[in-house]
Amino acid sequence: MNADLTRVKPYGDTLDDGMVQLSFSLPVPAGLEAKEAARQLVMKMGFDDPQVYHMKDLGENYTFFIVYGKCQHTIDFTQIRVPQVKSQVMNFYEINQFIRDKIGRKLVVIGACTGTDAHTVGIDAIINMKGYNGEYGLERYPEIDAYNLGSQVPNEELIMKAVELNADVILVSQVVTQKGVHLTNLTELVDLLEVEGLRDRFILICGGPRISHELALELGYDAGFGPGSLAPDVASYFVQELLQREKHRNSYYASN
Amino acid sequence: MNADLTRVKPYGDTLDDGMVQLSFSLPVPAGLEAKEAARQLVMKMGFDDPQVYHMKDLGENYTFFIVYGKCQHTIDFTQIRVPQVKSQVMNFYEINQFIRDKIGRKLVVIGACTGTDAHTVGIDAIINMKGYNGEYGLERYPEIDAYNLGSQVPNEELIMKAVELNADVILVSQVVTQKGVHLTNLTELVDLLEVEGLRDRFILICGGPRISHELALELGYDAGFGPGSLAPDVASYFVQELLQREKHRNSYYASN
Amino acid sequence: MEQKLKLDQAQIKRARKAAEVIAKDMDEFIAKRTTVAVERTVLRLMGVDGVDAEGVPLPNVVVDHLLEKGELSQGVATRMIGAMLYLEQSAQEVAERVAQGSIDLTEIPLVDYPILVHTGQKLAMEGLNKIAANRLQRDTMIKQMGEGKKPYLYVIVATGDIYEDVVQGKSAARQGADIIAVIRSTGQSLIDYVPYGATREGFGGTYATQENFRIMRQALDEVGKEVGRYIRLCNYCSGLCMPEIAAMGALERLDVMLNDALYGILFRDINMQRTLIDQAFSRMINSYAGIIINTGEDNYLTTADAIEAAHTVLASQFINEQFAKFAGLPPEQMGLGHAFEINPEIEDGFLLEVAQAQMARQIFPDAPLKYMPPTKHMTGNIFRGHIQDAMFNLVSVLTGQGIQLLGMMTEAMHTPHIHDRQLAIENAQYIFNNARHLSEEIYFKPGGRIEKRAQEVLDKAVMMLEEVQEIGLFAALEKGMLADVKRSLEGGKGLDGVIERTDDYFNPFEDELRERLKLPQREGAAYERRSYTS
Amino acid sequence: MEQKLKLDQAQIKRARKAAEVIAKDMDEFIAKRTTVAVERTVLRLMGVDGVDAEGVPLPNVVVDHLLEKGELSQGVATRMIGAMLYLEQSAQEVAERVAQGSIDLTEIPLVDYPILVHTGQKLAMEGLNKIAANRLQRDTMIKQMGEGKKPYLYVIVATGDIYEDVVQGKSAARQGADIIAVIRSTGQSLIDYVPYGATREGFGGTYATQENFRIMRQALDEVGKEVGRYIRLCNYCSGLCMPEIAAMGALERLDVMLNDALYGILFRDINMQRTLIDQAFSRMINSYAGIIINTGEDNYLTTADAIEAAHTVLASQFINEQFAKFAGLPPEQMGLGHAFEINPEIEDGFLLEVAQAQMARQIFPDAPLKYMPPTKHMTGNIFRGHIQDAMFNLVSVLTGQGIQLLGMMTEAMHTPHIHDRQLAIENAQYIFNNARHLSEEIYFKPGGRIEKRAQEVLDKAVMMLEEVQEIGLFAALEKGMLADVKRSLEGGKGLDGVIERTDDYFNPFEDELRERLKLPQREGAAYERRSYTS
Ligand code: B12
Ligand code: B12
Ligand SMILES: Cc1ncc(COP(=O)(O)O)c(C=O)c1O
Ligand SMILES: Cc1ncc(COP(=O)(O)O)c(C=O)c1O
Repeated sequence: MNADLTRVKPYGDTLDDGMVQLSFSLPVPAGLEAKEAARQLVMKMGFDDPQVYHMKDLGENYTFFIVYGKCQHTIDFTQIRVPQVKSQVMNFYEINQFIRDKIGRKLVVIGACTGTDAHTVGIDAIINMKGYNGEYGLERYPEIDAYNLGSQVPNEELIMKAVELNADVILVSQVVTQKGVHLTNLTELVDLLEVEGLRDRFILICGGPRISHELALELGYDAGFGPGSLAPDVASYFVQELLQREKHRNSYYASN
Repeated sequence: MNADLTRVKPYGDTLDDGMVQLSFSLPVPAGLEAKEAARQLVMKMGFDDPQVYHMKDLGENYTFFIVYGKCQHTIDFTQIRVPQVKSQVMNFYEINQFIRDKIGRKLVVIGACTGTDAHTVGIDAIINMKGYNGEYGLERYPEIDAYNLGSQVPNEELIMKAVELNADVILVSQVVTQKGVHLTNLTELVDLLEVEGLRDRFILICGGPRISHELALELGYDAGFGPGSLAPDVASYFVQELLQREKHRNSYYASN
Repeated sequence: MEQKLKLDQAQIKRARKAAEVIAKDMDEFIAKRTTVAVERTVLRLMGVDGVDAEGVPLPNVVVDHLLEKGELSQGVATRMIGAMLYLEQSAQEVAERVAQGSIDLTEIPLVDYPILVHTGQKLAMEGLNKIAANRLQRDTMIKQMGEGKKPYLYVIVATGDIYEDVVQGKSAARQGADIIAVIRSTGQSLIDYVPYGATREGFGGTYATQENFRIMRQALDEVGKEVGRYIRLCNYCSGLCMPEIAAMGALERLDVMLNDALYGILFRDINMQRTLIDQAFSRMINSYAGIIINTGEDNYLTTADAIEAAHTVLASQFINEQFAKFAGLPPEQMGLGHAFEINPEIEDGFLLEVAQAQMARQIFPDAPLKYMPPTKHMTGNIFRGHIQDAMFNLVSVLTGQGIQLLGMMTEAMHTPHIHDRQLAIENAQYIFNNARHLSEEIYFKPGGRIEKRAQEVLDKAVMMLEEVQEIGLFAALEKGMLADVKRSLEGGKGLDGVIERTDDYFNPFEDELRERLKLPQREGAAYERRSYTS
Repeated sequence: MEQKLKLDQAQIKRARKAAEVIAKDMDEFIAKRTTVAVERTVLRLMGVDGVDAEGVPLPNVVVDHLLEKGELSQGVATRMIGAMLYLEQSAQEVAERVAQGSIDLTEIPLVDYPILVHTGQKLAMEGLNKIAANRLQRDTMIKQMGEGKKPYLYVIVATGDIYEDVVQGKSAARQGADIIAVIRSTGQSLIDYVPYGATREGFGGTYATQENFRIMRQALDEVGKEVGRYIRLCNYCSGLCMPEIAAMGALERLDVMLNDALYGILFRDINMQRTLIDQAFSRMINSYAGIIINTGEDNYLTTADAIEAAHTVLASQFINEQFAKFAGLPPEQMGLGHAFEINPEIEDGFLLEVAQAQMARQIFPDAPLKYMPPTKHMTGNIFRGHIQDAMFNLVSVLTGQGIQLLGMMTEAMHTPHIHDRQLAIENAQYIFNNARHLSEEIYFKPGGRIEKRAQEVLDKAVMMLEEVQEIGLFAALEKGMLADVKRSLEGGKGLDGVIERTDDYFNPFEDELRERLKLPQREGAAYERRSYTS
């Protein structure tokens, strides 16, 4: 029963049966033709033997379907590489010790939920004293000065504050993603920073339920954190990254 | 908000957004790579922006996923044609009248759930007195002699009985479909009839939750009936078909 | 109403008393002030609508015009009526001229007080009669068409595009929804004007505009006729434009309106003075329009823990109830909120949910409680989510809630897809029907876990309310006693829109509303003076 | 046990009394007969296993050999032991020689009666000691590893391929399943032999073979150790090989076995004499092995309506209970079946389900009731199906059922996919935990819909049982009183395998089992005679 990892297929109850469940609506009136349309659509996706098990008239010429089919595509699992934040995760004590030992000054971190987004629970989980899931937030770290600007903060205001406080790290949270509004907001922040020549002054980190490290890199951030992230994950990353940058800067100055 | 019916796409909350929900398992251990594999697989199916919302370790190196994505395929709904049983559906009284008027003798119908399949509720719904969903079964029709052989009837036995009773119509039910066993059973019956040169003696009809008229035709049946079928649907078809055949036969004899 | 849980009636009285004192203190504060939003509402009720060349709504243009000149504290009606009489033009025409910059209201001579009041009264009557007509029409339609059984099935549409919303709303109505709520775009509650016209772009929701209200109202009337059930329309008036949106809703025959006394302060950082003044006027409008308000206690539980913070929900229900009374709102229009937000992993969590819901039912027997679904503990696992929603529906039918805001299995992902809603409705219909009379068949064990829990939540709410009573609501908000959020009296958005009334402040709509709602007139109000003078 | 519903105790007694008479009549009939399956079981318990050159199982070869010669009515043990002593070979070796055709058992001289009995007794002790050892091992393992809370989570695997089943079974155990049942391929119950070896092809299930039992047992022991919970294994012994499969299960330490007194007759058209004889012997084995039996009352409701036919389920539970008693099975091993099969569209259907489940709980207080999920009213709508299953789970925890056969949302489509099972387990875990003590918190209204319904079902069951008692079970089956299915005494499959015992019939395993189970010996049985003679 061992799968060939170079040709992985979905599994229902028999290796390589390809079984997948789908559900979707089509903007067509319910009926035999609608059912057939659903079937043909699923075939186009690369499924064999699609079975339309449920059809429900939603009115207004829309129809909902539940379909099962056998997916014929395969994935070479051995070739999959996922970009991951490259840093060793430390705990609360280790992080503070690291800052004391290797950086030698308090770090300034500023965070906000930007744009019109008012979902603060995520950014609060990372920054506020109380933290999340039993892990303290950054406010609790003696070697970190953390500022949480809260919700619905315009990008301009965030940058102003970051400059004013001479922040080392900027944390941005985006939760609402309808019509890609998070992408727009996050991109705008990077653009503004670049226009003002400030991009390199900060470690720029974003997070939210629909953020991955990979996406963050694409958008021009230094790192991204998704669901379930905790303060130590984030802090471990930025203290190590900061050390790296300071070393680099020093050697640059030394060599010039 | 009117969809272009030549290019129909799934619909979530915005025309042509393509939104589809999928769930499936992969034979790989849970983790970031598994999630990425699920994402890539859904991309191969022709989806944009797949989001893996749920991953659950099933143990034994299997992982379950719930994914949403935006399907990029379209269907030309205007071109869809579904083969349908071509007959006018009559009611109990009309059917009996039809037999009396146009055929002039009682019809003999024999039915069974074949092979090792023991699901009789479907065939009972069509044949037994009591019927289904408020519609009497064929046993109740004064102009029809209906015989229900019950469950787990070997194909050979069904043919024997049909010949013995000089049946006009054979009804076969198949409910269990695991590993395509219904296809095997149904095909075997047609083959046996053909080998014995009996295929043309009967109107051959199959039915079951996973049977469509289209599939039935493919398998060499005269008609197929799926979920929700009632006795009048089936009887309307076979009385009209029988008349057709008798006319044809008569004109054939007449012209020879 | 059967008392299925033995609750200490004396405690209930204490809580209600404390909440009454809290609201009364505030009502005195409110009586002396107005806001830009209240004044814009006056203009809207006079018929002012539309935008200027830059797209600024005319009510804003006029109110800002007076605000700049420091002439708003008498009430916009004073200057507006003066101009209308002087120019012999309608309020709309006057507003348009202000927008064009062709007149300055402060330069037009004021009219005599009796004439001002008389004209104001006439305008108020006209405006309110329109609302009364809508109310009558609703009643007639319900009588003719019928309506759904309680709990009403309430679903949201939130595509961002009003025309897409229409499709989704009609589809939901056909499937069995009784109330369609159009969620607003993120951020709308913080803008100090109401956008204009039909809108097709929003994030997480669709802008609340009068035209959007009209479009959706018409669509739901259409589908309602087809399905033979009056379909209620809901929107949100919380935010910086609370009374304006209430007025727009009343004019377009909305049926339900989100309208909480504290929500804006706690969850949108709107200045507390501003929100409290605005809510009073908006609730009078809703009251008169026969609109059911929904309060937002569910929001406490999106940040706080549902078990620990259960009493804050109850305390807030008591406060909202009293604020509603001061605005003339009868219990039948008080959709007090609460929510099914206990972590599904908690052993016996279901029992605690039953306790909370049954307790609320008994304490507010005549209110059509608005019950909110699980949201916080919904995850990407839609299958588990769907059964969490089923348990929520079961608690509702077991405890007789009034308005069931249907949970969607995709809560953790997106605003509902068209079939998410259908599945949610099907879920509720199945549970409500299959367990229809369960509540009549079941007793709770006296002194058992459920009863004890309800009593405990009540006791804590009493303690909290008495503390708030002692220090006053403003101080309580400053201390962060509600929702763990600290707000300052002078902080938050919209304080610059709060204006102290002068002695000759005139708001004919307020006076007429208080008259019609049988509320006492404000001290020094024109109607009150008139009653002395005439 | 709290009596939450007031049920008429006199009616319960009447029902039980009638069922006892029904079963007693049958037991007398059974005492005088044996079947090919019983005799093959004797051989298996003596250690005969394997197949001949054509793949026919050796127990069949030997029994058919004697049957052909008309020499089976003394019991296969008589001839077998004769040959073993004469040839000085094991039962297996003798069987192999029969298969090769190198001996004819009827030609080997019989041994003296005392020696026959003595040897038989020795063989029976050896065979049964193995079973006892398995039982001990189970008890030890449970003590060491622990086990799940009740209701046990019972799931099926049914891929057709035993190796695939192993994957699915282990995965389910990790997710929280307590019992794994391997469903058989369609049609197996109608074949008059047990297939041999590991099998990888089946339809709608996997063949029950001793090797398959062993493979799965080992897999579940492995995973059980890892998850720290003893995982029970279940299979099906209904059908033409009922006692044989029971014996195989006892030898491979299965823990649960489907074993109904009437199922084969009603739902598989097996001859009634055959099934009733077979069930008696198989239940003695299950009883001694400490195996919980599951009865199949749920099947009534897959064809009949769950509301109208509710009393037939109860009546059948009473009959199954009495047949179990006659086989020495204690209540703790009686997994009496019933099912949640009411149409979900019925108003207050949930109340009727509660009534049925609570009634069963009170009438059979010590039996680990096996509660079957909705199947008939499951459709292609997996989302609705998932919440039907949740309501089913809720009824179970509310009424304290013992074994919860988990419903799968894909019931209307396919035997479970690996994640269907995970979602089903998650469903049950959520509901059981979240409403763990609901039952302690809730009373049913005296004289209310629930109580009335339970009483009504009970009354109807009493009427039915007394009618069956009057005419006898055979006649009742002939009249179609159960499940609306008419069966004739001489019809159905397997009658030719029923043999009347001669006076000197000898079945050492039956005698030894009756001894150990403290059942009275059959009249004229070797053990009985011995007690007279020695
Ligand atoms: C709570 C909540 C609210 C509360 C917010 C209260 C508050 N103070 O935050 C209230 C009730 C006010 C609210 C309002 C609205 N909400 Co809301 N809300 C939710 C809900 C239920 C939970 C979100 C949450 O708190 N998650 C818990 C936190 C801890 O998780 P998280 O945010 O993912 O954070 C973690 C990681 O992502 C990461 N992280 C997050 N940010 C960052 C930042 C950095 C730098 C780092 C390193 C890490 C990090 O670390 C965190 C801890 O592990 C979700 C539904 C759901 N179940 O998810 C909807 C949801 C997010 N809301 C939604 C919407 C649309 C709204 C509204 C617009 C309308 C509505 N439907 O109610 C309004 C308006 C809000 C606005 N203007 O933005 C949608 C968004 C749809 C979409 N995908 O676009 C959702 C998904 C609900 C839905 N299905 O409609 N909401
Ligand atoms: C009832 C039932 C049983 C009963 C059957 C009782 C009986 N006398 O029929 C019992 C309990 C005995 C049973 C046993 C088994 N069942 Co079963 N059973 C079902 C169940 C719950 C309902 C089927 C049913 O009665 N449907 C109602 C009838 C009216 O619908 P229908 O058959 O589709 O018939 C309609 C049409 O299709 C059409 N039609 C049907 N036949 C014909 C023929 C003609 C000629 C025409 C014109 C029309 C027609 O008209 C009918 C009326 O509209 C389904 C699950 C489900 N919810 O669907 C599983 C199901 C069919 N069973 C299944 C299985 C595997 C089994 C078992 C093998 C093991 C098990 N899981 O229990 C055993 C062995 C049975 C065997 N040897 O075949 C699977 C099949 C999987 C697959 N796709 O292969 C299902 C889907 C359950 C599952 N998920 O595992 N089962
Ligand atoms: C009382 C109340 N008003 C308004 C809203 C809507 O929020 P927004 O201000 O973002 O439109 C909510 C949301 O839950 C609410 O509970
Ligand atoms: C008691 C009992 N035995 C056996 C079975 C299995 O059926 P089969 O005989 O097809 O293996 C069932 C199925 O539900 C049952 O209830």
